[in-house]
Amino acid sequence: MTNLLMIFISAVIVNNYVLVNFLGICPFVGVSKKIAQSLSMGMATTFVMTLTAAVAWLINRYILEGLNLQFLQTVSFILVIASLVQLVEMFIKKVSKPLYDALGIFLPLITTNCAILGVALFLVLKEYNFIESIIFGFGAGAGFTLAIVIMAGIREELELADVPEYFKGGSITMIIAGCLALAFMGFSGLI
Amino acid sequence: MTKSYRLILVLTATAILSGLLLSFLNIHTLPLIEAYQKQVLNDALSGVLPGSVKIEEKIFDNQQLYFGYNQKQQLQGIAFLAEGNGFQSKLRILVGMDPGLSTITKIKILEQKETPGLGTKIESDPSSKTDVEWFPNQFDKLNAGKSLSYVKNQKPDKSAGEIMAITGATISSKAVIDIINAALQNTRKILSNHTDLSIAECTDDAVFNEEGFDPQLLPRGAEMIKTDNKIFLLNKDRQGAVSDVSFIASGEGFQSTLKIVVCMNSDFTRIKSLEILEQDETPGWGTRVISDTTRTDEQWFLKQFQNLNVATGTIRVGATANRQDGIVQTISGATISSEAIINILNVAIKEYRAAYLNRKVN
Amino acid sequence: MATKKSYAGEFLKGLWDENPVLRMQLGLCPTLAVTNSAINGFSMGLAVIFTLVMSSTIISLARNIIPKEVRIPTFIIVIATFVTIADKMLAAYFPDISKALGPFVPLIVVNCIIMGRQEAFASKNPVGRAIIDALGMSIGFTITLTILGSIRELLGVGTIFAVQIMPSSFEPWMVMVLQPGAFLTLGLMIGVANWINARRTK
Amino acid sequence: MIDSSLIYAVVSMGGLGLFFAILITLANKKLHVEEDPRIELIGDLLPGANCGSCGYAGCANFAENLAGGKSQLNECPVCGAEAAEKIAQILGVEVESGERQVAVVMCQGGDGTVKKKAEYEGIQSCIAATFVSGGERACSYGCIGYGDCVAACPFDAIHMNEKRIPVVDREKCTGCGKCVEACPLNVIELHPISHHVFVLCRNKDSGKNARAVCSAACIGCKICEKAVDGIGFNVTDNLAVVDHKKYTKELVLPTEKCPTKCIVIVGQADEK
Repeated sequence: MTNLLMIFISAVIVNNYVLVNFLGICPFVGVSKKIAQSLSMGMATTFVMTLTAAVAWLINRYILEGLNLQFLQTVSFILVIASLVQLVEMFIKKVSKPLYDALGIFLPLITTNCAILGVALFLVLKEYNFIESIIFGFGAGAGFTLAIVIMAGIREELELADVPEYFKGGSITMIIAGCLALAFMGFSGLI
Repeated sequence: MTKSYRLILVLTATAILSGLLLSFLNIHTLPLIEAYQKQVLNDALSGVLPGSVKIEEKIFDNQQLYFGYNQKQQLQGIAFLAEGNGFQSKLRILVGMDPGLSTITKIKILEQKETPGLGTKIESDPSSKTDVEWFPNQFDKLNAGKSLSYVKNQKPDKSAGEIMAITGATISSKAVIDIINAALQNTRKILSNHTDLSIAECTDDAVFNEEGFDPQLLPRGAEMIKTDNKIFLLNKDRQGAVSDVSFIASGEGFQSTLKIVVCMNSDFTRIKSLEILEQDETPGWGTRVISDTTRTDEQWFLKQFQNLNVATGTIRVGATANRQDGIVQTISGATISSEAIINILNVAIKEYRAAYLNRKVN
Repeated sequence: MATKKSYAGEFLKGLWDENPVLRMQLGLCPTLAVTNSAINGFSMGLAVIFTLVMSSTIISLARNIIPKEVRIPTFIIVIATFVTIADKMLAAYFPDISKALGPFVPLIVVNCIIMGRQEAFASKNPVGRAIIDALGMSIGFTITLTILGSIRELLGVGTIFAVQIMPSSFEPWMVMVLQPGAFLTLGLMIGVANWINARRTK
Repeated sequence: MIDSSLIYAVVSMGGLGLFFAILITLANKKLHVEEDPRIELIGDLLPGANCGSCGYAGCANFAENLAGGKSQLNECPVCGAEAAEKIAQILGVEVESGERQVAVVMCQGGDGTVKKKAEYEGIQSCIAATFVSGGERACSYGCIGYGDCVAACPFDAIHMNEKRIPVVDREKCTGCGKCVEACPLNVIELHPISHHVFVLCRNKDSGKNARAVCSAACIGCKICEKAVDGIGFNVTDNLAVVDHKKYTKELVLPTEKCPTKCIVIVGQADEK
């Protein structure tokens, strides 16, 4: 139990996906203009990450390790992630329009989010078991959500600030992310 | 409908082609990658086990141990991998030690991703003008009799197993020490559980001949002394301390004279290993003392003596063997040969112990 | 295409006007993660050049065969295949670089530059243009990464490509080679690029 | 060993590919949802990298917003000029049918015209000033004057004049509505480009109070209403508003008759 908690805290804070591991930066910069939107993005990412963690673990255990095909890791993971996300998106779109508007629209954006493949590759690297993998996937998603919502909060306030013209947009976002990363460095060594 | 077929066909074909291509690639690159990894490990091993020309890898309880031998097949050192968490990354450290596991020969940090510029100094410190590898080099010839520890702002005492922590990276420094301490403890445990390993510490029987020892074949670091007309071969560790003492015990067996090389620890309380140099016992029966073909482990009889506690003074015979109490089992069908060996040992150990412990130390 | 650009124009746009990192802000993850030294940035750039050019070629050739519905899975398999090739080749022939880049080589798969160029360009243009475009984009990426890596290495360690530049009295700014340094430097670089661009157009 | 790994690789990759291809094909048939066909057309032209730089949830979502007229093409930093042109064409068909809209600043109360109630030295932004009792200008309906609309304009079509009142360049303005959103007091409105006559004031206070704070305020005197016989000008809540449906060029312009000169002709009659 403590082990699972450790994995979770490590994924959320200590090894925060965005600010420490530099994964999922593109949506972090892109979809962090409004808190509500970034929260939806974070939730959709968390969903896909958890799903990916489960599926990637199964594939790795029963296909790749079983048949000694570790070299197909990247290809098979990404194939499954891309297809699965596409299917889930189609499904949500058909079944529930409100849910699609809230979460579904973010799904295609997530396929090419390196944080997702990162989860799959990291859980193999760290040799987690099935439960640990799912907790890790969920924690990584939660960490992503945390980072992107903090960023969106800052950027909403930033609307009022007098930012030099050329530094508006991506530039100032990066600089703020640098400050956030500096803060998150304080967590390193916690676990 | 044709469109659906095309859809399925394209995706499947792409996947198959990809699998095929990557398989070929894998077949081509895998040996290269493995060779490189082996190369890295070998380089590190010869770094931490200087003087070894042959390194054997053995796995015990999932722990890999590396035994380094010189040209004469004598054990020069033992290396093991120490793994654990550093400040923010996993550390893998290869630790080379003397055969007695009392002194660290050298360490090599194989893997670390600590804070650049601070924690990375455990591997190399580019800011140092004199020695960029001052931190790992501190472990050279470090006494590991006690647990390692670190000091700050004062000169570390090598003989007490102290090293200087890195300023600004105390946690990384401490992690290195903790990881090595834990792995060392584990390795010692493994070696004492697998007593067949400790045979390696003792001098190989190739050194012994009819007269006793052949001075030409003495291993490095070994010393031959003669006191009270008894010849001893002393193996020393790198600190010069005697790590084991070997001598030849001889006496009458069932129908022949037995010569046994006995290797003991330096205070004569424990037998490290036995080698039968000469015997001519009843074939099939008495010869079971060296090779019992009725058992899967043909050497079981002699192995009982490895790590046998003889502090009480005598080896006794019992129904069940017990190393701690100095009890061994005899071989059924070769009871007399077995008991002869035990008697020879009891007499020899007593004599040699007295001679050795009362020797004049110059 | 409304107006066909010359091949040179197709190539040059990747270097500045549509520079993936500075202007379009794509492919930021590897940009930030591996640029703690100039050589790492440069090597990552080379891996991206290889992957992008190869996958653009294949996808441009196969652009009329791939049905729209499965285009993302198909593209991504092609990309992943080449990334794995690059990864294994690095591990086999340049193990030191492979070690430094760590798990970020497989992550080139999801580098949005590559997927983006496939969707936006290679799947709609003939092979020649696709290759030129891929070359321009990935070289632009490589140059940016190398510059970013050099700045961080210079300020963080005092060297560029492991050659000592700063005087020995220089106290390295440790933070530059850490995560915050990556964000800060890239943020400032984007700002400066905006400024240069604004001056050029004026 | 080598052979078997080759076969396993091909079989497992092929199997995965086949499995998902069939699923996607099925899903494509069963789960198809009808959409505005332009969304797909635009989606094809967008980069499709789903990078999120536009601030929308991926290219498809951005295309949907574009088609719905909720967003602007220039929000996508990745989109090349060529693709942009094409998308503009697709969207353009729709826009042409309506009339081009341009922004109009409904206030003339610049420095010297409107009274100052205080010195304001806070953040130079209208929205910030609204939190600090509305900046330094005494009129609580009119322009605050810190140019949030100028900053918001993606087309460089709006600028501050010397009296710190924004002026719209009707040539450049695309009617995107960014400035309308940016203005905390809704001083800017979108109007068809053919509309030229406006009452440039939003002050609903009584004539006396309005005149007390601004010399260019509408005082609700109804002179304009009388001048055109009530066709085209309506005064409600002490504020005159042009009714563009009824107002035609043939009618006499009451601009000259307005005591505070707040009825203004904006732009040229031959504009398109």
